[in-house]
Amino acid sequence: MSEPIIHMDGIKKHFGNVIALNGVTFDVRPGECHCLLGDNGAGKSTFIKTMSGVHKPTAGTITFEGKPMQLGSPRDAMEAGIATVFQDLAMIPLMSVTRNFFMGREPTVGRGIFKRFDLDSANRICMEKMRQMGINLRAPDQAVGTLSGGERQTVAIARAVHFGAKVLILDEPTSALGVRQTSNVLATIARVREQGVGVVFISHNVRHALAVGDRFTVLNRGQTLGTAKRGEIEAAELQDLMAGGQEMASLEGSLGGTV
Amino acid sequence: MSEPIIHMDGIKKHFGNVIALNGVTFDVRPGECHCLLGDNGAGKSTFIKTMSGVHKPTAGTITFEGKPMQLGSPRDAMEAGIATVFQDLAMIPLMSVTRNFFMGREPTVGRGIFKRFDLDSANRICMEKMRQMGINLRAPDQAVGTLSGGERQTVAIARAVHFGAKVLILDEPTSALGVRQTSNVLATIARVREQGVGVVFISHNVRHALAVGDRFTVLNRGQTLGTAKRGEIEAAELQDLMAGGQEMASLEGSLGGTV
Amino acid sequence: QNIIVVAHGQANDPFWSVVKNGAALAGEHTGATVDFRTPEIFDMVAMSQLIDSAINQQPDGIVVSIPDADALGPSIQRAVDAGIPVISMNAGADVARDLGALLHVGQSEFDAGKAAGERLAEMGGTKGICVNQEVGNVSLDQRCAGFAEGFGNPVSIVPTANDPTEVQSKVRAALEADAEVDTVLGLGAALVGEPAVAAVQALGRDDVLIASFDLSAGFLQSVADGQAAFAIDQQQFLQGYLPVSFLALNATYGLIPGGDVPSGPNLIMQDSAAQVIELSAQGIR
Amino acid sequence: MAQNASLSADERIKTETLTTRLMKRPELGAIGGVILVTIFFLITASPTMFTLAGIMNFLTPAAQLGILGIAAAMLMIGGEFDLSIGSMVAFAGMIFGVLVVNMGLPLIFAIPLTMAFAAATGAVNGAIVLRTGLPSFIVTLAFLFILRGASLVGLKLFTGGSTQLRGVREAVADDWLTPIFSGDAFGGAFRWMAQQGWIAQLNSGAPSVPGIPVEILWFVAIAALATFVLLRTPAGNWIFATGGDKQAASNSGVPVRRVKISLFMLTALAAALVAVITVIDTGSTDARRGFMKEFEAIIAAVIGGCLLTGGYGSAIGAFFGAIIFGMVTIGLSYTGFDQDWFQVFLGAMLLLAVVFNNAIRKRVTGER
Amino acid sequence: MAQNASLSADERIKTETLTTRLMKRPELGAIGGVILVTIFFLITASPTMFTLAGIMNFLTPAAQLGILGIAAAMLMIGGEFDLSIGSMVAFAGMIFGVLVVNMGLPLIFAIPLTMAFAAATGAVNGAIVLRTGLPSFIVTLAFLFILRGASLVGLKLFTGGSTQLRGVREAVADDWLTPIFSGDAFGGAFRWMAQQGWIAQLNSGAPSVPGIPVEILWFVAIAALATFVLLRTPAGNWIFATGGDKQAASNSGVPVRRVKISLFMLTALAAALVAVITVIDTGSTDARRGFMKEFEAIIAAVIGGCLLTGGYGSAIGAFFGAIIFGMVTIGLSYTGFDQDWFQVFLGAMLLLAVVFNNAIRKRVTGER
Ligand SMILES: Nc1ncnc2c1ncn2[C@@H]1O[C@H](COP(=O)(O)OP(=O)(O)OP(=O)(O)O)[C@@H](O)[C@H]1O
Ligand SMILES: Nc1ncnc2c1ncn2[C@@H]1O[C@H](COP(=O)(O)OP(=O)(O)OP(=O)(O)O)[C@@H](O)[C@H]1O
Ligand SMILES: [Mg+2]
Ligand SMILES: [Mg+2]
Repeated sequence: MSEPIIHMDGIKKHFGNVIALNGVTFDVRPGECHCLLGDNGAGKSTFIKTMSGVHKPTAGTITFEGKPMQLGSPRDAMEAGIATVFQDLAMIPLMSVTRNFFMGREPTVGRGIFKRFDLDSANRICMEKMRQMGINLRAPDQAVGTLSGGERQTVAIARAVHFGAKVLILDEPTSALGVRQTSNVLATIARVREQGVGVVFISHNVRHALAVGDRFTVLNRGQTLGTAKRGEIEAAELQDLMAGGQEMASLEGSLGGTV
Repeated sequence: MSEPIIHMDGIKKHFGNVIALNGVTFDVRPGECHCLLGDNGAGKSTFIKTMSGVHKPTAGTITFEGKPMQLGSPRDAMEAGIATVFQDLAMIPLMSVTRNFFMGREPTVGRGIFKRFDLDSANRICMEKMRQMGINLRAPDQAVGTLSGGERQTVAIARAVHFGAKVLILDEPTSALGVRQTSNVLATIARVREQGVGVVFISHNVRHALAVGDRFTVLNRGQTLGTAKRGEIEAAELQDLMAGGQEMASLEGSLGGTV
Repeated sequence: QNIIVVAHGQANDPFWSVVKNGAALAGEHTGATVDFRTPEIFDMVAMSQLIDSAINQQPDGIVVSIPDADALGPSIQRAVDAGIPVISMNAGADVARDLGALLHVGQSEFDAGKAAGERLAEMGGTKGICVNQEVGNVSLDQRCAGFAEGFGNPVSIVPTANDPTEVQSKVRAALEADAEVDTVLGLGAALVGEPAVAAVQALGRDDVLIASFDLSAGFLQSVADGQAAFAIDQQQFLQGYLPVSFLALNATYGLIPGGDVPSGPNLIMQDSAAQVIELSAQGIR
Repeated sequence: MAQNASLSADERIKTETLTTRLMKRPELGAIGGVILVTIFFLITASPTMFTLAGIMNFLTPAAQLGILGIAAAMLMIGGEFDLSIGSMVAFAGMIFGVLVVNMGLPLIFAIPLTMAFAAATGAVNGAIVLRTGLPSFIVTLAFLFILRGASLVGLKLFTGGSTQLRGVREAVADDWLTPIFSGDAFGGAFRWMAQQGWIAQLNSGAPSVPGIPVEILWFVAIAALATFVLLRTPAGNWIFATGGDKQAASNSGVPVRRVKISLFMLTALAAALVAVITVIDTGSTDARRGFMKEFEAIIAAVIGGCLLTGGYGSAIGAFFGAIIFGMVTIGLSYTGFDQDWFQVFLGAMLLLAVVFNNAIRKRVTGER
Repeated sequence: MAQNASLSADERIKTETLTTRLMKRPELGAIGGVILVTIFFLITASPTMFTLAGIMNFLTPAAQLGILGIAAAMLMIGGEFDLSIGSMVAFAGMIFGVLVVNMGLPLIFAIPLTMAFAAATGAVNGAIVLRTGLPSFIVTLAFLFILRGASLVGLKLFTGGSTQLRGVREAVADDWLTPIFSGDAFGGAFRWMAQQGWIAQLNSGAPSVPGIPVEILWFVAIAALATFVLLRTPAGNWIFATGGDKQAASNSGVPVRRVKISLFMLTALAAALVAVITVIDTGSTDARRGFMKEFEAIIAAVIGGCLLTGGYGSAIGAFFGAIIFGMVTIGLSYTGFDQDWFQVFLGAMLLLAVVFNNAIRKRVTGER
């Protein structure tokens, strides 16, 4: 099997007196989709934030393509080739869809002091990408704050995918999406994986995870419970692990085993 | 069948030149769970916001327990007995979990000028309710802004349920929840429905909707596509309606029919 | 010896910086240490608190200006009760004795304004404006009031901010809006007098009389060149120098003059302006 | 609190020391600055600064500023600004002076009338902000100018042309309410202490400190009350919520409009109280009173840790913020530094105090 | 834009008129206020206000304020304040004066040196804000005091005791750069127009308007440039993003720190430019230059629609905001109103202009 693109070893993260991560080891290989699963508050988002340069880990090492790496800021991570869809989406509500889409990586026309933000083509690309994801926007200059929850999430996903990367991190990307948009996103994951991108996919939906995942790592209370390969593990078993081993409410039966 | 608690008739809502709702009719009866389904951007959140007093409808009438009603503010709706979990949760990030939980309806001790916010019992109740939903908080004075996505959503749900109501509106309440928390929320819906509360439940997950819904109304592009009773409609058919009738990405097969 | 001066104008006000220079020089000459303190803005409450803080330090003498006797009276009396000799300067000639001050060095702002008004009327002014860069500062308001009385003709007040460009525009506006205005009195030479001259020059009018309180080198130059009528000098250097020297002498030998010392007013006209430009540029006049 | 015991069982939290817990509270954030400034002046200033008289001397302006600062802090926590409080000090002072001197009303009528005027203006401020949806910054700025101008016009009208109204002290000298709003409290106790030789005496035999200036008592009482309201009452919760996110608060059932209007009335009332206290104390009022106090009040609140964006801060913070500001402004006159350097020092000290606060808090709480 | 055609096919949007589309732009929000104020003065003021000379007269202070206001607006959009720009005008003026008068440097060296000083101070401001995480309000407030004090000390040092440094006009009279920073542009054209009788002449035969004051040209150029940067460049996008949500912007790869530091440098540079222009124009500088300009700049930005919380606003808005402010302050001198009422009018006019702006925009865009 190929070498991991990024390898995180023994990552700890403390916020004041709160211990959010207590030694997590994780890696992603090119062309695989590695699912990060776990209960609410397990530390998944915190973990991928250390991976994308938002948080500095309290302890632990990050190795990127075989070399140790220090991520000073999300921009560093981006430049190294790590694209992330954060759970809170990292959008500016007052700004337009296009401006959010290209935030930090604006296309330009002209040269020298006449170099300017190429809004026309940016608008076009943005509308197009959104349509591909199954969202027909009214106008590219609508403020993101007035979009619906799912529309907003789609902007964030389309943005991360559009710019390409070696590692694509998706933190619960389908949580607010409709059925059509969800299947588009899952199809997109499958597509980029084919292109050799390593995907980190966080979800609470076992079915989504099983549909695209190659490996599954489960976090619980800031620690790794273990990693399984595709085919080695059953849906029910995985679901049990994700619930942190605690018993579930009685309704479960009527839900047919998988929530 | 019993009279509807709340009946919304021909609701339209325009934002400037954007037409978000274009004539939606909807009602909730006591003791039923009425699911509101639809594609991203269909207008579900906008609709329930007019129902809970956040938006004034551009046109249309609201009848509450047989009497026409004008909702001036969310507080009016609350006092009438409408409790809502908004998609954006309506939480203040800088404030503690307990303070958010009781925001607007603080328990007090003492009397006259010595009447004060009963923080001790508020903390106790809050921790207890969160535990019931499957979340073990570290401390009730943690700022909501530092909670994980699912923890935060659970606070909003627990709050709405705790204060009781005649109508409980839940806008994608399970989107960020883990499997255990989801089954708790669905069980909670079933429980309050038993108590005669009318529940409006918005979800993109057909399985969740079918698990607890009694009736299903589908919105598309600001208009009602129709209402179906439980048992009258198949999962696949419902899913098709929710996608707005548009074709889905090819991955569908591997997802086993329901996303 | 330690002498504390508490004044109501700020250290960066050109007028008061001259007072401060005077006090500092007196300190050098007599060997006393001089602390010069002012509130950051015209504020009687803050000033009374500064006097209190001076009293707490038990100096050998306090020099105060008294623009509001009611507000500062109790603090000054407390100083007197505490046995600290007090001399007032600049403002407060009428109340200094009653409050227990030994004497007063200065001129009445009202009288100075009146003298200027009388002189401008004599020179042929018929309708005037008084350009006030700090409306509500009682000493400045008194200058305008005195001017109105001495001038005898209609006077209106033009309130402005502390900004030369704005003053220039406003003076110009006032002159254009009412062509009968032929007299401009500024309450500060650098802040108002100079921009007023510039405004009149830009309008191309040579029939406008311009006078200003206090001195600045630029304004004196205009007086010397005949573009402005005169500057009103109250020799505020003396208001800083004399009280400090008096208090130092008082502390050493128990000497004190028997009466108030009038430091002005002193109108500087075209003939004498050139001589004081250099001193003004050094912060002495 | 009750649940601490059960919590320490959670392996996901480290135990923290009492100091850490205390320093985390925004109320106590500004204490570090007070300590730093005190040490600075202990070293550089004349020792008379920290005699009883000296302390009263710098606490008096701090108290007057602090009353405004605490109100401004509450309003800022609620998400708005009031730039008109400085002008309100002048305006309310003018109203009060006229009521007392020109109309000869006793304080029992004059003070409530002044307060009513102020509260009404505050309510108008608030109503305009809510009705138009404009930022309060610009609305109250308009009132900054309007009230300041109205004070000038009013004073000229009632004094026949002067911008200074005098004679308040004589007018209220015999009023039984005067001691509550002016002068020094506990005079008897202080005279007795002076006779015992516990505190210094003047030549006249009177104690060097005639008592505790009443504004200091008001200041402490208001700080305590405001802290109680903010932290221990539903209203306090509403204020934080309103400032934190207006929309979310309103969606959760907080009566946002009522909260905001009340806060605007509160700042106006605080300004009127300061006006009454200072006008009786000085016996006069003029058109410049309270000039720039709106900014100093905001400065005190911000030094004390309030966020300009609303939703975060404390009354105790503003309390210490005002003390820091008062100590620095008056304190420099106890040092030998040249007045020309005053502003440089003021700026540097403020910056130092705030940076120090911050550094301490971060270090203690382990934020990064 | 290109996609409008395809969009009108969507049944979920109503068609909107051109006016609606224009009024929606924040850039044009403040135009309503300018019109209102103009109408007010057309009715009440002496007709000389709207002669060519009169317009130049109120545009000159508006332009000086506007240069600061546009910079302040950009910084506010980026989520920060700079309260030190007023003091920076005095400080940079002092540096410039000393370089030109005391050191006799030609403008080609003196101006870049002054700018470099200012930019460095701005960078320090920004670095402290970023390093400590303190609100910029408090950090730049400290610099407000520090720079103001430093100007006083510096002036006294270099003039030997005076607070005014003069002789700048003489020192730069023959410099080839002077016409770019001072005086009136297009003098020839105006003289020619006066000869043709198109514009009024003075008694001396010179045109009543000798040209367009260069600050007005600077003002217009800066407004155009700032608008271009904000709306049409990546940097503009970064500024909006940084002010809208620092965390989200940084997570999306915007170099937040670099943006903020640059903006602090920009405001300092704007202040230095105003300092150079006014110092050459008046021929002198003093310790009170730029007093309160930081607030007026913020006022202009807010009138122009900037949000104090950042992330929203426009340079054109600040442009019109400065014009409104300039017209109102100067315009009242053209009216017959008793000038005691000045501040009342100023406040009322500001409020009216902003309310009017807002009402128009809401009405046109159909917001509720
Ligand atoms: N800045 C912070 N300060 C204090 N505690 C924090 C902070 N950020 C996160 N936490 C805590 O760390 C824990 C892990 O949070 P995280 O967001 O990583 O969970 P998650 O696994 O993403 O959960 P979810 O599935 O609900 O999104 C949570 O209990 C949260 O309360
Ligand atoms: N304030 C607003 N201004 C302009 N358009 C708005 C506003 N609020 C909502 N919209 C638009 O109205 C449409 C309906 O939005 P709504 O939030 O109701 O969708 P939704 O059905 O809840 O979608 P989702 O499932 O993604 O949450 C969206 O296309 C959105 O862009
Ligand atoms: Mg998460
Ligand atoms: Mg929604």
